[in-house]
Amino acid sequence: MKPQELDRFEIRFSGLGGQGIITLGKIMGQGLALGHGYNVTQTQSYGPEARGGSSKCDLVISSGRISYPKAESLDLLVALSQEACNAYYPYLKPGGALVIETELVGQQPTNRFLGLPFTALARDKVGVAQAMNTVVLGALSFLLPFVQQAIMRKTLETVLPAKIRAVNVKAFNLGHRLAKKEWGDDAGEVWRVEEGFGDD
Amino acid sequence: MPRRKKRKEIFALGNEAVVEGALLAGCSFYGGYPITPSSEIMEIMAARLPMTGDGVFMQMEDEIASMGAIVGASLAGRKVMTATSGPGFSLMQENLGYAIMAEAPLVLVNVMRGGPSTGLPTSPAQADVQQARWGTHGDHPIIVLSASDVQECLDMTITAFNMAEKYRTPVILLLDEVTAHTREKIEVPNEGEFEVFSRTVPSMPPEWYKPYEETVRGVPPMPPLGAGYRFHVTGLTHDRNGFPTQRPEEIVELLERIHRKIDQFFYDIQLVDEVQTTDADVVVIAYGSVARSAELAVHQARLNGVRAGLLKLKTLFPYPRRHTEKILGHARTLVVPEMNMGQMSREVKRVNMGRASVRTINRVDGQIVTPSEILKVIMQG
Amino acid sequence: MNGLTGNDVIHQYLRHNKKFPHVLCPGCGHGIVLGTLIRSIHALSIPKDDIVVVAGIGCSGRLAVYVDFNTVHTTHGRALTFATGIKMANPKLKVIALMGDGDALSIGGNHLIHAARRNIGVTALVLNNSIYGMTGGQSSPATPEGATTMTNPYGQLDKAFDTVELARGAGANYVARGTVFHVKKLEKIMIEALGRPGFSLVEAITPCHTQYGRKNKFKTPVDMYQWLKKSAIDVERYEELADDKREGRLPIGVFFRRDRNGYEERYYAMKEALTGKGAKGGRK
Amino acid sequence: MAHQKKGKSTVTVYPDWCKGCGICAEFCPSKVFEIGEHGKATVVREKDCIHCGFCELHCPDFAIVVRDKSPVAEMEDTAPDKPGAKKGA
Repeated sequence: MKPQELDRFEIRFSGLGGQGIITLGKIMGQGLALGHGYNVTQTQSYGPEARGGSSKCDLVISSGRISYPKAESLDLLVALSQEACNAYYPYLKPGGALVIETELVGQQPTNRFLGLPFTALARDKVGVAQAMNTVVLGALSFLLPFVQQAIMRKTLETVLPAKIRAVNVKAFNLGHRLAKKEWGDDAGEVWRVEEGFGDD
Repeated sequence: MPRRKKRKEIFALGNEAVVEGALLAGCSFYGGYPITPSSEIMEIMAARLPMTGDGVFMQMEDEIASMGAIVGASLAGRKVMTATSGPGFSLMQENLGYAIMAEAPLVLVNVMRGGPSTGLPTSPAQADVQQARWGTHGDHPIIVLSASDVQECLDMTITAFNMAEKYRTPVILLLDEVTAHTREKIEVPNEGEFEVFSRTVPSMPPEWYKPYEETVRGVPPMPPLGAGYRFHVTGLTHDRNGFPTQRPEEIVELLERIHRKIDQFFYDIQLVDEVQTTDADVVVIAYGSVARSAELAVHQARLNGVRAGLLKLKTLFPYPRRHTEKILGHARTLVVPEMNMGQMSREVKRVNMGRASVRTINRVDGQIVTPSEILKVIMQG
Repeated sequence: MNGLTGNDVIHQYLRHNKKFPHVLCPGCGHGIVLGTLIRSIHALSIPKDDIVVVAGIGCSGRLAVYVDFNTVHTTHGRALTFATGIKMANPKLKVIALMGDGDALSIGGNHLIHAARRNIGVTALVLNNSIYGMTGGQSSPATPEGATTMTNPYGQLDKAFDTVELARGAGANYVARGTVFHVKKLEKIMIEALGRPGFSLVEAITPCHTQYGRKNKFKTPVDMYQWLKKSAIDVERYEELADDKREGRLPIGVFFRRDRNGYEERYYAMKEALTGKGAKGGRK
Repeated sequence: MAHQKKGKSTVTVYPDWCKGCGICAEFCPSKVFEIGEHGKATVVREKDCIHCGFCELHCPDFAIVVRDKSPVAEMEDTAPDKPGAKKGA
């Protein structure tokens, strides 16, 4: 399948230190870059904030060359804490999508959001709370029309050490399944571009 | 050039790409001291070098020792490198000068962070540009390169090693935190697809060898220590045999030669990328990660009907004067965005000599200059 | 071993295109140390090409230029860092770091500690004249308490550094002290130091009459050698002295020996274990 | 033992290298040297030399050479250069 044309699709993963935000961004970035063939830049917050406190990781995805590597105007904001949601919602493009952790983001800045209790799902359905980021990865692999689930799962398997591979594949599949069930088949339609329609 | 073999693609940090480039260029000795935001270079070297041929990795007690160790290893015949940041770069200046005087090839990567002093360890800056040029004491030539994206981190590291070896001189590669910590898809070139230059070794009998002799290129051949060419290496001003001298004519010969060996090869050393400069009225002159902001800004300006262009500096010193001169034939305005109070713009103004209007954009708040900031200034013409 | 004796041997190792006499003051012990080093190398039959003399800055730093080895005159205090790089790059080389007391103990103190801690296979020769000679006689960390110098006109307030204890604590394999009066003993020490694995430190007490002696009641160079003759005592005998008898005595000899592998040996062994390849040979 | 050697050595001082520090004159057990009127060590009692070697070991300027009177057969450079080392890198 020919990958969909993208011109600067910007994603921000944000939340708390320890939620595996950076790993999530790195795996997704690698899957899109090496698996799907897109140009991808991944940047992240460094310093004291990266060790406990808040955490943030940006992806810029494009079919063409990426000049400016940082996210400026977000197509997708993934907020896994209330603080992150408050801080970064203003950077969301009009028409961009907000994905939240429903138990950790109680006050949504808008009615238009997609949410799942990622942490509880990881803890209760997978049995490992730390696999929460992989549940998110699974859900996004459903949501984003240019992501192929099989390729992303393959990337996940390549990157992770054997010891935790199985549990994460389970988490990934769970996220994908539940996103499809809860968010509906057309959740990501806003971003789907028909062949020859996009202006590249 | 037709590609014989598919290149390996990796999704790597700028700092990781530096290591890839160094290993491809033949680096076999790393001496360093950890410091944010350059530490990944050292960490990856620590894992990789012991696994390669004769690779030596050493964590030294400080940055002064790091430079001492790599200069020593360079004299012993190795291709050597260290990496550092801000305060560590300052500590390296002493032995950097020694390497210039002793003509010991080496690559020094400085991932710039905010300063002065401890400053902003985790935030980007481009505030060491003039320190890279003039940091060590005394009149000296130096080659300073930079990279703006992850692929360039790999490519320019190879270039840095080649220039160091070709001209027997330290080469500084300036990165900034954004470039060093951006992860991107890059291609790792296959062997044979890029040039690898190694220093010339003497081919005459040892008793005829003069270690600091005048040559056509100004670069004397350099044997490794222990190869039968017993000579004296010193940081003192020395004669052709390497022995200290205070004779005016010998001092001048040495200093002129170490300058000339770099100055006369400006066409090989001064590297730039030009984006839509040929007809540009407004040209942005940028380097490092800011050049990526500038590229987007130039693209947007063109969409808005302004004839904008980008001169991306890959070599900072010696400053690419002839490329700038060419642009000054038609550009009305030069825009110089930097993450400092105006260090490269000094060079631009020096070359400009009042011909075009030079607009500077300076940020020192630990944030990259954004495309919209640059676009705004371009649109003002 | 080749018919030559005494200074005829030394002359074979000097750089004949260098100007002699050397720059050092009349009676300076540095020349004696250099001669002793040369005889030690000669006794061990180490080829000139395999010797790298790495010197720091100061009077001792000037010695390197006179000898026909691979010689590297480095920056102040940093000789051991260069020496470390050279040894690691090519472990086949016999690397000797020549430093003064200010060089090794003050500005280069950290490097000395860490060279000893790594136990890198380098022989460090500290020429201790208790003073910064070349810069005009300022206090060094080895200046004795109470001594007068340009920067301590009212007498040195602190105690002199104990190089031996420093090196012992840091992890050196071998530490010894000699003087330029007791040359045969110094030569014995140097021969052992050069032949051992790991980091060896030899402290050579070499008086500076010009900058130290004249300010501290030693009217001639000879007076300083008389003082060495009088005050030096074998460390074994020194240990037996009562505390009150130790005052003013200078213990000389070998203080300790250890047999830990040098850093370069451990590193290349690790490489071999990782890659299955043998340790790298010389790069000739 | 030493006395048996007496008178069997030649003692040479190279005045160009001697700085006249006086160590040899002071410590020579046979008082072979004196510091001459030009401030250089001068050999005055060569026949008393017992070839103990002190002066050679302690001359900081390598300016004194003591040799046996019996002619030394070979004086060529026998310092141990590495065989074959002069071939270049």
